Amino acid sequence: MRANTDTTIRLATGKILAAFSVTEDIKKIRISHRQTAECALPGQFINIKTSDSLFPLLRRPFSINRTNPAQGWFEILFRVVGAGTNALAQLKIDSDIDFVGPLGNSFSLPDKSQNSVLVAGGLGIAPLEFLAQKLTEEKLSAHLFWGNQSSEAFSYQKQFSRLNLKTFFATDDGSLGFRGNVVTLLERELAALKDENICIYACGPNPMLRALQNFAAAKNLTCQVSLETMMACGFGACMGCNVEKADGSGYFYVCQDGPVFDIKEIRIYG
Amino acid sequence: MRANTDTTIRLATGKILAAFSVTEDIKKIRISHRQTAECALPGQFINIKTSDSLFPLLRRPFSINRTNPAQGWFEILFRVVGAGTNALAQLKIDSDIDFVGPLGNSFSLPDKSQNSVLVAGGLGIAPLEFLAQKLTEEKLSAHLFWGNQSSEAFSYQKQFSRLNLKTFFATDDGSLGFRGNVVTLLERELAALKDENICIYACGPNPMLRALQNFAAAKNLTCQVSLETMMACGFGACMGCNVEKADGSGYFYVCQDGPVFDIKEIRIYG
Amino acid sequence: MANLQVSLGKIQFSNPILTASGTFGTGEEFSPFLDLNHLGGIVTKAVTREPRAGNPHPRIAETSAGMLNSIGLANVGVDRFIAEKLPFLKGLKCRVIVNVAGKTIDEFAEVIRRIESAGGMDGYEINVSCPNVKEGGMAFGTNPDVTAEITKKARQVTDKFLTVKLTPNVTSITEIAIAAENNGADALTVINTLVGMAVDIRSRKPKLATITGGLSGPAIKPVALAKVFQVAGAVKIPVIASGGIMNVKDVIEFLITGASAVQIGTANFVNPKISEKLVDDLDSYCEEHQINSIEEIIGTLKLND
Amino acid sequence: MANLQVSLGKIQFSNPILTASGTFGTGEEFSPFLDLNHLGGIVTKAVTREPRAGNPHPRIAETSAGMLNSIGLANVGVDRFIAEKLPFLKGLKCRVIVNVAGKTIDEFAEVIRRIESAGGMDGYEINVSCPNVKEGGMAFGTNPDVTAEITKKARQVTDKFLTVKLTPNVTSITEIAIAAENNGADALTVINTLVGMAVDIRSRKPKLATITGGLSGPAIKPVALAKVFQVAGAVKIPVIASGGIMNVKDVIEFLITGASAVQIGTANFVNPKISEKLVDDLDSYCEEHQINSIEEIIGTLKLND
Ligand SMILES: Cc1cc2nc3c(=O)[nH]c(=O)nc-3n(C[C@H](O)[C@H](O)[C@H](O)COP(=O)(O)OP(=O)(O)OC[C@H]3O[C@@H](n4cnc5c(N)ncnc54)[C@H](O)[C@@H]3O)c2cc1C
Ligand SMILES: Cc1cc2nc3c(=O)[nH]c(=O)nc-3n(C[C@H](O)[C@H](O)[C@H](O)COP(=O)(O)OP(=O)(O)OC[C@H]3O[C@@H](n4cnc5c(N)ncnc54)[C@H](O)[C@@H]3O)c2cc1C
Ligand SMILES: Cc1cc2nc3c(=O)[nH]c(=O)nc-3n(C[C@H](O)[C@H](O)[C@H](O)COP(=O)(O)O)c2cc1C
Ligand SMILES: Cc1cc2nc3c(=O)[nH]c(=O)nc-3n(C[C@H](O)[C@H](O)[C@H](O)COP(=O)(O)O)c2cc1C
Ligand code: FES
Ligand code: FES
Repeated sequence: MRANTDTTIRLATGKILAAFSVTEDIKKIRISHRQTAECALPGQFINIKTSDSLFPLLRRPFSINRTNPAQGWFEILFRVVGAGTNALAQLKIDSDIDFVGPLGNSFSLPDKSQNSVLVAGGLGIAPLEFLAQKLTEEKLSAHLFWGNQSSEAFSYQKQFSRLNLKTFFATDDGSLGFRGNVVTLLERELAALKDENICIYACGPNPMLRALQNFAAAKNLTCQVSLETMMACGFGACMGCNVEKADGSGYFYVCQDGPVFDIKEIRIYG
Repeated sequence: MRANTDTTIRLATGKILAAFSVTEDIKKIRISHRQTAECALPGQFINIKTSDSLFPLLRRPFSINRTNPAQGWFEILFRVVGAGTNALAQLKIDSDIDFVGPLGNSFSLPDKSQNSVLVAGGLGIAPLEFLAQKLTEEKLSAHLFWGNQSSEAFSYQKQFSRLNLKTFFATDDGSLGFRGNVVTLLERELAALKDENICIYACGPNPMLRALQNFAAAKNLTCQVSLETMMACGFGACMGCNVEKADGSGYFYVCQDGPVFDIKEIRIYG
Repeated sequence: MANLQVSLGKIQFSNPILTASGTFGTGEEFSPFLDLNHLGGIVTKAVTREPRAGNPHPRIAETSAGMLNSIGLANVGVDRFIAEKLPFLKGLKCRVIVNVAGKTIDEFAEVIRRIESAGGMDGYEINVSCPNVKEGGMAFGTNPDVTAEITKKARQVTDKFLTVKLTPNVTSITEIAIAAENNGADALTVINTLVGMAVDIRSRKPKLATITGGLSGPAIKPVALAKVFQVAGAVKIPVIASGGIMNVKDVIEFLITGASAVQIGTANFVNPKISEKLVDDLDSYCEEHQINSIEEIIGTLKLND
Repeated sequence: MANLQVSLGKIQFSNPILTASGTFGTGEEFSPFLDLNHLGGIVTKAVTREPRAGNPHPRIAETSAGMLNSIGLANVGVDRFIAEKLPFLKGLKCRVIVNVAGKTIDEFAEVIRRIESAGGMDGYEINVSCPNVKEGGMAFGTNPDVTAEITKKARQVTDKFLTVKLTPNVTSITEIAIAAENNGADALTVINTLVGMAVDIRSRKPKLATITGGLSGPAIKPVALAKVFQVAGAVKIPVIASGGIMNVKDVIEFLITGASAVQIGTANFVNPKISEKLVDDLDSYCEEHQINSIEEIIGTLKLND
């Protein structure tokens, strides 16, 4: 993974330029903040104070989903699940948004000879879309495998038209694309790709990541994965975001050593 | 004091019909709820859940300031001082408002021979305006003495034009009306009234009420006073709203035995 | 309809939702808001031998996600309780537990004895955990020997259901729990309030006349859960949970952790209908999660992967 | 500019705003956000003799107005602390207090001794109150004799400022406080976290791998205030307050109640600039209220009318 070279983490105030509903419970917010838009790297995240009140108390981390450095904004994509995301969804256009960032390391881009394969589960698409944006800017193409519980979230696919992506979809119920989980789909299609020099980038729920870990190990594929854990600070002070090292020698801290890890180096929890 | 004869306390949901700013930090909210508008009595209050969140946790009590039974609404008047009133001030027109009420006893109206004198300190005007409305409906006139720290709140006086009131103002800095406290003003004007058969109704901060208690005792005047204390439940369950009985024999509970008391029967705290 | 009935040894409740002492009056105060008979049970405000006026004003203050109180066991005394409240309580179909307090070790049994002679109620909750009185209260509940003796004397005057309400303000709550269990308690109520304080910085005075008081509400839920976990692991008798329960998720958390029933306290002030609503919400939760009997989930905390 | 300086016996702080151990790393982590030298002092994350990896994942959970943690004293050990962190800390102009923990009674003094041989820091905070380790930690801090012995041994290896950090999870905090005072503590830090727990009802697992953890944040402020009040009334040495401090009003509340300085903990995660902001806010507060020296308000709680 690429270490964060731009060390300027900031406590910043952005402005909400726009808010979109992707589905009933998936939202996108566009935040104006030039420095973040300019220096954020794919895989990095910001830690947002979603409400002025004590409820919820802690910040909530969100991946940077897309940037527009020229216009000085970036976007986050999230699902409304609890107090923090509910508060976020209620923020009005033009209101201020208080965040710390950009935080964490970032995906290492492939070298020109490598074929990028992006594997997303649900909202795991969030950081991978930013990666796809960078790849497109670098004139690199990539394959995206995206799994979801139902076809609902795929109304989102028009967003991909601006990206240099070949897309493969999977749904649990088969309502769109392959019926089954996205790692099975990847397994099937990868044979067709007939290309061993691939580099996998993944983000999604842990069961998916575990399946991917097994698959990558079996096929000896390199795979970078972006992890989620509970976080308090987001910048290495609280020691709350630990994940176990694969060799059992201790812990990584997701906010600082990650969120992007080589899938071989970590133990993935239930 | 009149005991509450209408025993129907309700957990009710009203709708906010309108919101006004009297001054920068004094607000008025009009709430649509027919039963409350019809049965509430002057001196009674409602206990509002000002926010869906845990902050603030407890309800906040507010006097009923004015009712319009024909149109099925009532109003509350409040100063933005803390978490609860801040949340109230942010409620939008048409949103629901969750309250318990009407609560507490009410002012006993004067008999026809009596002269009503209303004495308000600051936002103590809230329940007294409702009383003045009732007196006006009963074709009774009254004197209102209203004290404030500065003249700011007196922009409110146009509200009194619909009421059968003779008004006397006092401000601490003399910027409007009498310079000094409202009880001193009352003392001075009462001589002019040359009428011993008066009935005082008061609401305001405790120092004012203590001064009034001394004055009423010295002149042997009857005085009904509406008290404020911290409250949790508002309907006699938590025992949190106690005030000491004047004879030292125990406590009254403001939400149930009051908020209106004969000023002779209570000890007024610092 | 799922089966919400819970059995706590010698007593059964139609559902695990009870109301906490001191937050529900004698139930009558809540009649305008809900049907008391839908609840699993009511625990009354503390009853003492003599009438008590309680502590001076101010008695309550709000804190972050919590409240402080220093009511000080204000109540009309056992004789007036029997004369004025018992008839109403006897007419109820839900369980009624009387919360009992005292200044002396003997007073607890004496209060229970008098209520028993008047026909008795479904059970008694021994309050050795009130932080707001100088004599008795928490001073008793922090001492295992005193807790043991009070429990034993209470046990001598009644065969009814007896739960001892424990204070969290101790180094070892399990030690006190075991003392109560060994001396005849049928259940333990865990927890009473935490000792807390607030200061008004303008006047530089404590916000409570008694300086410190009892902290309740969602702020203390994590402490209550930890104590329920510890006590449920240390005794064989059932545990009744109290502390910060606001919604059905909280109820489930406590049941999973090992409580057989829960008490709703501060939440009654926030929403006077909440206890009845929680019975309905619990039923819906069971339906949604295919739980046939609520007892299936009690103590099902998973400790290993 | 008001005079914000506070004197805690043998040590002075330019202002009463310190940061709490475990919530501020070694300060360096906060350099992007504020000027560390504006603070009264920094208390480092706990240092132990051996390196410690800390507890398994998950280690944190959010609760109402609070959070639970079970970090478990993860740290690089005293030798790497000396090699890697001491040079940076020595360069700071604010006070630096090292929080020290250990599995055995002797370990505390040993850690201090090694740091002292490396030149030492301004002072040490003895952490006998961590609820998240099996050996040592809170088990020490709930026992007055053990607290006494650890304090005495630490006193033997340093003349520097020594504060003992107390746990609220005891029946009598004053007993432990007095044991520390009598054995050479220069000050007491009140309080460490409360034992708490949370359950994920979907998985029926505890939200922390260690089941219970330490509760911090605004939820515990009332408990911290009560403990500061009790301890300040029982000892002659100064008290440093910790627990739920989020804003300048909270700081004033604790100073009025008897604390000579305060520590900012969980609030650093919510707003990484908060500690420096509180120094400014405190200054403004003093100006507004015509307070010339912040020491004027320490312990000014009014108890009678
Ligand atoms: C580095 C990093 C990057 C992240 N990026 C994103 C992102 O781009 N978009 C995004 O939506 N989220 C992202 N998350 C997760 C996001 O922070 C959580 O969704 C958010 O904290 C939920 O907060 P809440 O207050 O709404 O829910 P909480 O009140 O904290 O939780 C409510 C309920 O939702 C459950 N829950 C919590 N998180 C999730 C989840 N991720 N999925 C499903 N259920 C959950 C909890 O167990 C709980 O039962 C990221 C997390 C990390 C660590
Ligand atoms: C029966 C009754 C009727 C009431 N009627 C009204 C009414 O009609 N209009 C109205 O504005 N208020 C009324 N109050 C008071 C009202 O409930 C409080 O103003 C309100 O609770 C403040 O809530 P808050 O959450 O905004 O402030 P809090 O966060 O509770 O308090 C913030 C700060 O304001 C201070 N404070 C609290 N109350 C007052 C106050 N009344 N004046 C000045 N400072 C205060 C507190 O000490 C604290 O420092 C009534 C109270 C009672 C008991
Ligand atoms: C205002 C008030 C009065 C209380 N009175 C009593 C009492 O008389 N007896 C008792 O055992 N507990 C009493 N308690 C404690 C509650 O029964 C309950 O155990 C505690 O509040 C924690 O639960 P909660 O967080 O749900 O409120 C009282 C609590 C409050 C808030
Ligand atoms: C994540 C975290 C880690 C902590 N680590 C330590 C520690 O290593 N040593 C210690 O003495 N206290 C530790 N504490 C306790 C804090 O220093 C502080 O006393 C406590 O959190 C209460 O203050 P607060 O409510 O302001 O956070 C830790 C607290 C948190 C939240
Ligand atoms: S979130 Fe605090 S160290 Fe990672
Ligand atoms: S506010 Fe609860 S009894 Fe009066």
